[in-house]
Amino acid sequence: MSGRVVVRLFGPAREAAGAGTVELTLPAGATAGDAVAALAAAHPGIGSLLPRSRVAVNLEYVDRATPLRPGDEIAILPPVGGG
Amino acid sequence: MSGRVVVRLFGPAREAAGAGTVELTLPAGATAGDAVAALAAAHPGIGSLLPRSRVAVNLEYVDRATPLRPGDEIAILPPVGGG
Amino acid sequence: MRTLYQITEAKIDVGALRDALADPGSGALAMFVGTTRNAFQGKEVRYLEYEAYGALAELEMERLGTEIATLWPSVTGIAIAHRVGRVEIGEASVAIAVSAPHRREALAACAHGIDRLKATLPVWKKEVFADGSAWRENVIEEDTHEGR
Amino acid sequence: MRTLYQITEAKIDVGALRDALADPGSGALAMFVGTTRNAFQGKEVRYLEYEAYGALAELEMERLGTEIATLWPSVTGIAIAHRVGRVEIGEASVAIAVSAPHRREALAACAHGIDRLKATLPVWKKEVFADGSAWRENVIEEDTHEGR
Repeated sequence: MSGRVVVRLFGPAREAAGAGTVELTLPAGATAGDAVAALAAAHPGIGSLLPRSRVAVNLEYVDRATPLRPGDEIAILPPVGGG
Repeated sequence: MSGRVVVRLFGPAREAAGAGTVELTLPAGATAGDAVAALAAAHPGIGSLLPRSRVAVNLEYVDRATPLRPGDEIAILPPVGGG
Repeated sequence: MRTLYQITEAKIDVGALRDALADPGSGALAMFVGTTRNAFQGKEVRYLEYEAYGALAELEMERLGTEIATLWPSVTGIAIAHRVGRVEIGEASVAIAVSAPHRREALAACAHGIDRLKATLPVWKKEVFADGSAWRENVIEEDTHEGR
Repeated sequence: MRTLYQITEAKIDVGALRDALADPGSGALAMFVGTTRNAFQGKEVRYLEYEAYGALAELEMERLGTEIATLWPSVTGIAIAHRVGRVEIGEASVAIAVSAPHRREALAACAHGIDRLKATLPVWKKEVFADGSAWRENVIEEDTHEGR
């Protein structure tokens, strides 16, 4: 893929970034890990959370090597605290 | 003790005897076991339940050898089925 | 410790048991509710009749509360209710609620509690069929719950 | 199997979860309700804020339901609700109810269920104090429940 993707942020990641969604422009062939790296560059405040966060694409948990496709919904999920 | 005591019957024992309370006349020195034996004689229909029943006197479970005192509340408790 | 022990001819109010244990320091509430079933070994049950030795049943509930408080000292509340009289199919016949700061203790104490109630409570159950009735004894299983 | 999965801004209606599982063939209902506590490590909590990835949270609830049905095939119903938004102290933040013909399965599945919800549900909790706030992660304990 190349172009703009939307990343959804939750909990402490959302608070640190000051936004629930962030738009990123990624090069062709970008992966979930590339999106995480671009996010860290754009919002240094959430950098420390990212290594401990899971990533979901289209409601499926993925590893960082997973390639992205146009229109994917990417989500950054810090350690959970439900219950 | 000697004299009359009241025995309370529950569940299948009550149904078999056709009464929730039975009065018995017991001799001096009678035990809980004597009360059970007298009950079996007065109400043969509950005889088969009695060996499987617990006996309580004044809300305490007792064994058959426990001596009775005037005014004791004796209860025959068949195997339970609560819940 | 908050406690509520009831032998009741009225329908069991499960929400009232919860409310009785409300405590801003206790984050966990475990509950078990036993409801009457419509069949026993394939035979249709029309309704049930429960009978209790009320005074002893309430004493047994208190004893169980004391036992649970000893086994799980962090428990903050126990509420138990058992219905007597005619109970229609699908209605609650017994309920136990246990509160504690953390879920492990609440869940373990609740599971232990219903096991002990089934084994010890002086309550008798009659299943009423279209063509008769039968007193139904509990089968006492070993207590295999963990987490204490 | 009856199921009800909710992410809700309204107060959790525990009675409605029970009602959703009403079934004349299921005699056992086990429930766990987590309520917000007034203190964390001695510091007074004023209220809590929960935030969920709603679509994924509902999917995770469905997955958990499927897992429980596989582990305990006799289970007849599962209802799960998680609150989001501002939650006052003492209010329910999560509830899970499991019905089954017999108590062992209902209790074991309920205990497993709340453990898995704590570990997997994409929900985040912020404790709000008089002088600030903190995101609170769950400490994931081993699942040591027995009775499966």
